[in-house]
Amino acid sequence: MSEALSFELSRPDWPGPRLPEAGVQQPPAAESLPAHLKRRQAPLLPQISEPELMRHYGRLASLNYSISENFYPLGSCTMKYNPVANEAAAQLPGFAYLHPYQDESTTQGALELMHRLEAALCAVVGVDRVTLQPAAGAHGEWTALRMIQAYHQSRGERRDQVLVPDSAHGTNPASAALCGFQVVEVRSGADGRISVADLESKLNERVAALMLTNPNTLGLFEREILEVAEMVHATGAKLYYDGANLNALMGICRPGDMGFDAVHMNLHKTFTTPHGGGGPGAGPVGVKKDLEPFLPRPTIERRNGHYELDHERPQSIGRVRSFYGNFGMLVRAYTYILAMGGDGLAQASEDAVLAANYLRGRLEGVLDLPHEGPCMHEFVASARNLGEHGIKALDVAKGLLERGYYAPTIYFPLIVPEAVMVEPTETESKATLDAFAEAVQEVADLARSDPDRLHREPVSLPVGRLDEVAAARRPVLRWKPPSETAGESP
Amino acid sequence: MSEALSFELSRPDWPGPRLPEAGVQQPPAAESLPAHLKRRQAPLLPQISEPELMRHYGRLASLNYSISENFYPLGSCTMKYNPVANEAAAQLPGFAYLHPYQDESTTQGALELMHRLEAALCAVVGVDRVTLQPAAGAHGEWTALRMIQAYHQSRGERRDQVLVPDSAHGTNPASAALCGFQVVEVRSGADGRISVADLESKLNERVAALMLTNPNTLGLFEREILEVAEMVHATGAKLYYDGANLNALMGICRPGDMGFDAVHMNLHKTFTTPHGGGGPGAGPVGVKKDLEPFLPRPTIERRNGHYELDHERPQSIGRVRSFYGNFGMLVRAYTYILAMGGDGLAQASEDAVLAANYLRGRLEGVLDLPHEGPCMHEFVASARNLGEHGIKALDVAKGLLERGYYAPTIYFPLIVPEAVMVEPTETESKATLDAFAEAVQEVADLARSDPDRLHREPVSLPVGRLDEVAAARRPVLRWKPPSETAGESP
Amino acid sequence: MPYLVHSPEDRQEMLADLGAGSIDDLLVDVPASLRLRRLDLAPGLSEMETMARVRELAAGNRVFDDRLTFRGGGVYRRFIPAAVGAVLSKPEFYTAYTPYQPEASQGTLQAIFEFQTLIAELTGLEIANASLYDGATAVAEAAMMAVVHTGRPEVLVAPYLHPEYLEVLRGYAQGRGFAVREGTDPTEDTAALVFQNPDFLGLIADGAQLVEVAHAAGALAVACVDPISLALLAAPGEYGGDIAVGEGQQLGLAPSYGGPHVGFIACRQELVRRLPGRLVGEAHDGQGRRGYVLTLTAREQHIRREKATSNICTNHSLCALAASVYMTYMGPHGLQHVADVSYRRAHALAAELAKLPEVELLYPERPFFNEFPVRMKNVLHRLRALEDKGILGGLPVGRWYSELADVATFCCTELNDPRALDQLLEALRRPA
Amino acid sequence: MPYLVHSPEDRQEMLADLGAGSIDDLLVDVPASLRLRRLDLAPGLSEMETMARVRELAAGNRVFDDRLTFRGGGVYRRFIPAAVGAVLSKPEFYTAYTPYQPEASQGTLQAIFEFQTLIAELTGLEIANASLYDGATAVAEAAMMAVVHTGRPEVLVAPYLHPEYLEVLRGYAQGRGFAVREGTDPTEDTAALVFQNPDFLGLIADGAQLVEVAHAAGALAVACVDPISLALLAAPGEYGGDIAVGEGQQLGLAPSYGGPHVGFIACRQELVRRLPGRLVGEAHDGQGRRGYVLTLTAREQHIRREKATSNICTNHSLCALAASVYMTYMGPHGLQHVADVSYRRAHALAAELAKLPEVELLYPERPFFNEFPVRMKNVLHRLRALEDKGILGGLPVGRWYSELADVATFCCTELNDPRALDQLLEALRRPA
Ligand SMILES: Cc1ncc(COP(=O)(O)O)c(C=O)c1O
Ligand SMILES: Cc1ncc(COP(=O)(O)O)c(C=O)c1O
Repeated sequence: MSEALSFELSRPDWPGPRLPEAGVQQPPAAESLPAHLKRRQAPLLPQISEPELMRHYGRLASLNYSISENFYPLGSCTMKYNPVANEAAAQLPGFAYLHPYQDESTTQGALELMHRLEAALCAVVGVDRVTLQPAAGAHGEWTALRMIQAYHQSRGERRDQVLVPDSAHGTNPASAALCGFQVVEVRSGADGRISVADLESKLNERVAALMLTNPNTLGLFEREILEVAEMVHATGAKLYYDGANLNALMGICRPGDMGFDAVHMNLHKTFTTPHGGGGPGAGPVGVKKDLEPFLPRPTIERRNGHYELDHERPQSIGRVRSFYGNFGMLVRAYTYILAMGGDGLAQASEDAVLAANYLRGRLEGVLDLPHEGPCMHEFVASARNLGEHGIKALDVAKGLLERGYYAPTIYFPLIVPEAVMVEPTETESKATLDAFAEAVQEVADLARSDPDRLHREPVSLPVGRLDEVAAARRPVLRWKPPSETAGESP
Repeated sequence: MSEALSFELSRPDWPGPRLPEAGVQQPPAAESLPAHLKRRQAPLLPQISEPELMRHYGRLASLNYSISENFYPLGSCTMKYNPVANEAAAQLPGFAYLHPYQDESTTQGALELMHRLEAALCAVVGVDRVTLQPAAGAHGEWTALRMIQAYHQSRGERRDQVLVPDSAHGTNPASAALCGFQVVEVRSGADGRISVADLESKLNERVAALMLTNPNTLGLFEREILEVAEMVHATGAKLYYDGANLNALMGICRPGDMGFDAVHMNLHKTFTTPHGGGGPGAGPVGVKKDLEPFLPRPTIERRNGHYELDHERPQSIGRVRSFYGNFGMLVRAYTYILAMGGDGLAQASEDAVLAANYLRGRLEGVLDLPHEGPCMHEFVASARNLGEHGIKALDVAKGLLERGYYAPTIYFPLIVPEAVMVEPTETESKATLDAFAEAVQEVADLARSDPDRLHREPVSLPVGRLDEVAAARRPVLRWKPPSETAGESP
Repeated sequence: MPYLVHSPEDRQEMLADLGAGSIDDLLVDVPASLRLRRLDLAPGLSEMETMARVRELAAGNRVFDDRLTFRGGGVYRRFIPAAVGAVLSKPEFYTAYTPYQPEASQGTLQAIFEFQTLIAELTGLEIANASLYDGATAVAEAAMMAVVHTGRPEVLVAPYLHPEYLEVLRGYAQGRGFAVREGTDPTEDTAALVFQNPDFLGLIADGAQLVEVAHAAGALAVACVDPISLALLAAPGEYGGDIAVGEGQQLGLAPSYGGPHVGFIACRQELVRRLPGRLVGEAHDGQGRRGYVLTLTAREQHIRREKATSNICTNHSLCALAASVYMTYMGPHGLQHVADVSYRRAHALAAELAKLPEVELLYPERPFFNEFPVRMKNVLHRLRALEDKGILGGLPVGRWYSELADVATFCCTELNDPRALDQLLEALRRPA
Repeated sequence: MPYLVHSPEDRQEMLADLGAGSIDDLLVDVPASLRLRRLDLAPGLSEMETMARVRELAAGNRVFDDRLTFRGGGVYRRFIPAAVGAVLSKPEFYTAYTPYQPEASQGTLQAIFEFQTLIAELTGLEIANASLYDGATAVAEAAMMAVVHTGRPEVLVAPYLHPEYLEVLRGYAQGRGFAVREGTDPTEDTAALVFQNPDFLGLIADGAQLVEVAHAAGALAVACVDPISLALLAAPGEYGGDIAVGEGQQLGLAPSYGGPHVGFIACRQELVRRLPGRLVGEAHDGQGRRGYVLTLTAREQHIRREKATSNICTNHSLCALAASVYMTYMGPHGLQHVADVSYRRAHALAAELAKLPEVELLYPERPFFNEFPVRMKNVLHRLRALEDKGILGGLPVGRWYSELADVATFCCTELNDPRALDQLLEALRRPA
């Protein structure tokens, strides 16, 4: 099944929707605007009716796999159930229609919610303050590095390097570079943890921070985290926590206690705000006392029973986006935390770890498991063992799509060849985990019995494998009216 | 793709959802209820978590065809676009949480809406008053016949027969019978209209009413409706209008002007309230002055600027269901009428008629068209022409399902062999109508080239053709715990 | 125009294709004398203006806080899990028609099959149908089943069946031609003894005893039940009832000023072919895959026409879906918990109300579930006073029963937290 | 517990399967000194109690009637068609991840492809990306594109760029290491001239002239635009702009106290490989079927790591979807109508305000779109007085510009009907 582009459904003489008239004497812009400021040619937006519009998006929606219908074990992304109550909460008129520039006396409910959310997040990760401004994880990374940068500068130090493990997510080095730092890579050891020796060799007074994920992107807990923290701090550098994997730790242990100075959280992972096909998310950042002065402004303060926005923060790095953060996502996350409570969050992380280990066990012998368990909330397997049949991680992924499952994250982390990164989360039933394990087995069997057929999968999805190379060689990034494209086509 | 039953996903030790505690001293029912009044065995409801529940219903939903994704030309059912604004309107807390037994002074908005809706419906069908109580079309038929029955009784007449054309929908005779009337069938002529001669022969002082649909179920306008009305009235009988086909007439002509004394409307057809997979709908009934005293109570009256429920109606047939009707559907229908206005409704009917005739034209030569056009908002074709290849209307229907279209109504009306009843409605684009016509052509071609393959279709839906005969012979109407069913299985 | 799809050009093309000059050429069968010049309604509005107008009407209603609503009488405020709304808002469910084509309707069909099972389990009877309009018409349908099944001319109704249900039943009886008598003394003319449990006042009937009386006279026993109460109270199937009917509003549906809600009906196996309305059954395809279909349609109007068991066609499928989601969300433990909280709070409230001056329980000795009748001086005045304090107090039942002119029934659910109870009592203590 | 799925038995089975006695056996890598006894947060609540608490917080906010909201400053109340909410509430859209697996994500991918086209059309530029966080970060990303592209060390900002956008830009500049200077006089060090149009005060800039100045100095021209205004105002592509960015909140998104909204960025073809974030392109499968994929990923962090054009990963896809639905609903005529109604009402309001005592237009001669600055005595006091009458008046801009201490910007949209304008004027006439 396929669906035409909205532009292809368009008819030139479609009049458009019924809308209210201006009802005032003033002449239309067409008559009163100076000619040189006027638009010359109307944009080619589609001209279709509401029934066609709804049918169009209804069909597009049906082309997606999503948590609502499919197990979505996308490693590192924590695709857990998104509570429907959260959506109802965010849509309450008292939140949805609030203008960011209203007087604080009229937004006390919103400010209280943010203040309470900050407190809850502080408790979960073990920090002193949290900024809710960052829009996503990467934005949080950058925000934290900016604070660390400002901290060092405030102490008259110019530290221009940031250490990043070779297993790190791409946003880590990218955020560091965006912040003007030189990125120095730290190797992982054979056990999948950061090599303390290599770290030692790269730590010096030029280093502003070490960025770590714990559990790391292999789903393994950094056993020597306390030693690592001590080493880093000994050189005056800061320790940064990439919170993408926080779903493994709630109520079990806290980054703050491990010695991390700054911690970002992905509310769209650990705290169930939906991913929306690629956002919006929210990436709050928590910090210890000594980084607090550098928090983005405004902060939210409670002063004699009243909540207010504090803009007077002389050492602040300034705001990192407009207004106060992705408030709608903050409402969802706070609603989730209220419902779960401390006990619930702890059980969630325990269940996430249990599910990952259980599924890992079920896949032993089916795929390669390059590192020893136990794992935390996710694990990285390798399709290496199917290589002799010409089967790659990509083929395994496509085979799983064919069987009704979204695919695990593949080819990440980079240090594992043919990586297949599986994160089941705590909200998938044992029955689902078992069925998924069988599907992987089926794919592995097919890899041996009929690799060609596997190479052709998926066959029952809206499209088969798409030629991404050709797509990148001659990129077509937008629809163009037939006339314009005519010339271009090969 | 298939989905397990919720009962099959159940686990005996699932604790159930978190709920508030009583917080009062009183002992639980288990301790304080007299033993003989207590339930002995807890019902076997499924025990599953919210994520599993949402996944379950998410998958079930994906097994359906629906207007939102598929053209749904189900004749006589007016499957037109259901405006999303209507849903938003019905969900407004001011409507959704209103208790039916609140004092009228606190429900003026609801009463005003119903009063205005009544007035609008009166204008559309040309009657004096409308009751909004009936829950669906059949309920409206029965309500109208009860009024007609009461009317005759009030005049000391016992009329015990109701005339129904052989082309009528099954609910017509069923409603008449349920009302204690003897049903007498009136034949249709070769032109697909009611046979005036046959009608004449069956009209006498025992006849309470003639039930008609106009356009009739063949989608043809009863040209001689004025003569028919005169004949019926001449014998003292009443003329009843089945409003299922009203979508053909808005702004074009009015049943009231044709001489109909009672008129039911399907708000879930003509006025876009969604069908919900089989309801809820709403079947208001409009009547002329002389039937007004018999309207169900309460009626809604406007007295010195104030709306009230009038229960004091001595001749009323009494209420026909609890409370005041399917209020939530009334809100949707009124919202639709506000948006469309008189001009919009008229255009809607014109477009419905145009679309039906256009599609009928496209199908000429593809299927049999037993009656001459033009048709009104729908038309009845016949698969008779494919009979020689062993293909029936049922096979055409299944072939269309295979091609992504819901099937037309088949085998109704009964007077057309291998009937295929097509109602495109006004909300399907020309492009969709053309594509559908091509799909029918494709099916007809397949009927000739490879009838066996067509007999096997659909092949790409969740299930293939289901054995309904076997299902009816040994009906399994509910899930039973394995233990209980074990014994039964053949 | 909103919701229309054809551009002027599209219309021209289609007309041209038909060789028609204008729409009039397609309306030749309509007598000229009938053609309207214009439809006499206000012109259409933009969605923005439409919604503004509708919001204005909604604002013309006063909604009481759910915590402070103590009025029932057949419609109750209860907690509705967000899951219910999320499922009902799926267009694949709400924009589909009755599932005539099973291969393209498995979602709806399986959901109905689950509903039938849930209602059968709840009532303790073998079979339930796909839904009826509401509790009132469900009672009428059950009565007619009994009349046909027994061939007897009267239906007996025990005291305090919901007065509106009784009124609807009388209407069906008049049409269909059988008698309705009030009492609990069946004769050989009695087709069925119909009783509500808990009754309209909230009092629990001894179902077993009523069933015995009915059966002794060869009549069927029809119980009209509160689905939530069945988590605690003996189920009709447990005490020998033949047919159970009821109103499903409490299973995940908003009051919505009285509708749409959903009627349900369940019965013993042997009565299945007398059931009204849709029934979904299991079936299999050529590959042995399990599926669901509409079945036993030989009972229905589209097949049997005047000989059908009922005239119902469109039922309340989407409301039944809400009930299924609700019952599945709750499960046996959740439903029992909700019922028990309601029960205990109602009893706590009754105990406190009884202590108030000029207030007394109408039947201090009789067991009730979560609703009970209270006699209080100037009940109407006091209820109005409560409204001024934002409290929707009990339901005054005098309008239906002259002998209960100063009586109101109060109910409690999981929404009426202890603080809400105190607010009510406080307000009744200090009328101001 | 809410949202968890394992029964105690499930957990036991899984542990047993692993040969683990308890969860602790799986947490052996966590140093004992780090293990928490308990997570110090209140115990969880039922959904009913959770929602009651959340509703309480929502009730702690005051929402002004949309008709009577005249405050903008980057966030505007506008009519949002119900279609937007209906599409965004589809779980297939909102519970999917970034479309890494194209075969199972065509819905999201095609929707993004349509968004890219819509933004390109609106801005009159060749290419747009899949979305950015918001207008502020979009400005910063554009500035960084220019710095990299030109290799020049400073970015020049014309007056009255949204003060929060400017603050964010300064932060990115400090981190990345380039200068931000205010003015309109580019030098050979200037990578880009950034200007907002209409500017923060609502005044329309002469884009063509600013672009000329920028290009004359070899700098890029970056326009920060109001998407609704582009239905009427010259598009960046029309006057030679190199990059256009902006905030998409007005395209179907609620104010939501400032977020989530959506940033957009579009540019000329030759800059495409410098674009930050996701890009979707057309592709074909083995059978020649058309589909869509994430493409030109060699710009992105997951491939290029520290050499990526940006660090952005998760963007604001669902908000972009809202914008697509909105623009598709409106079409060119609808969008132009909305813009024109806003324009005319704002001009009507300006004309009337100018007549009030102690009120004057700050720039009576300069053209504006639907927002404009007004100088009024004790502006804060008068705005507070409006709030008491349920009116959210203009935005006082003194907090950002000392020279504008007594100035407020007022805006109008299609929601501020003529009667609403009268109510505002009336309220300003009779302060009480
Ligand atoms: C380990 C890790 N770090 C950082 C990120 C970036 O987070 P976001 O996509 O919210 O910017 C991700 C997201 O995939 C991640 O998995
Ligand atoms: C011609 C006709 N009459 C009556 C009805 C019954 O209407 P309802 O299903 O609303 O009871 C229908 C519905 O299919 C119909 O098509």
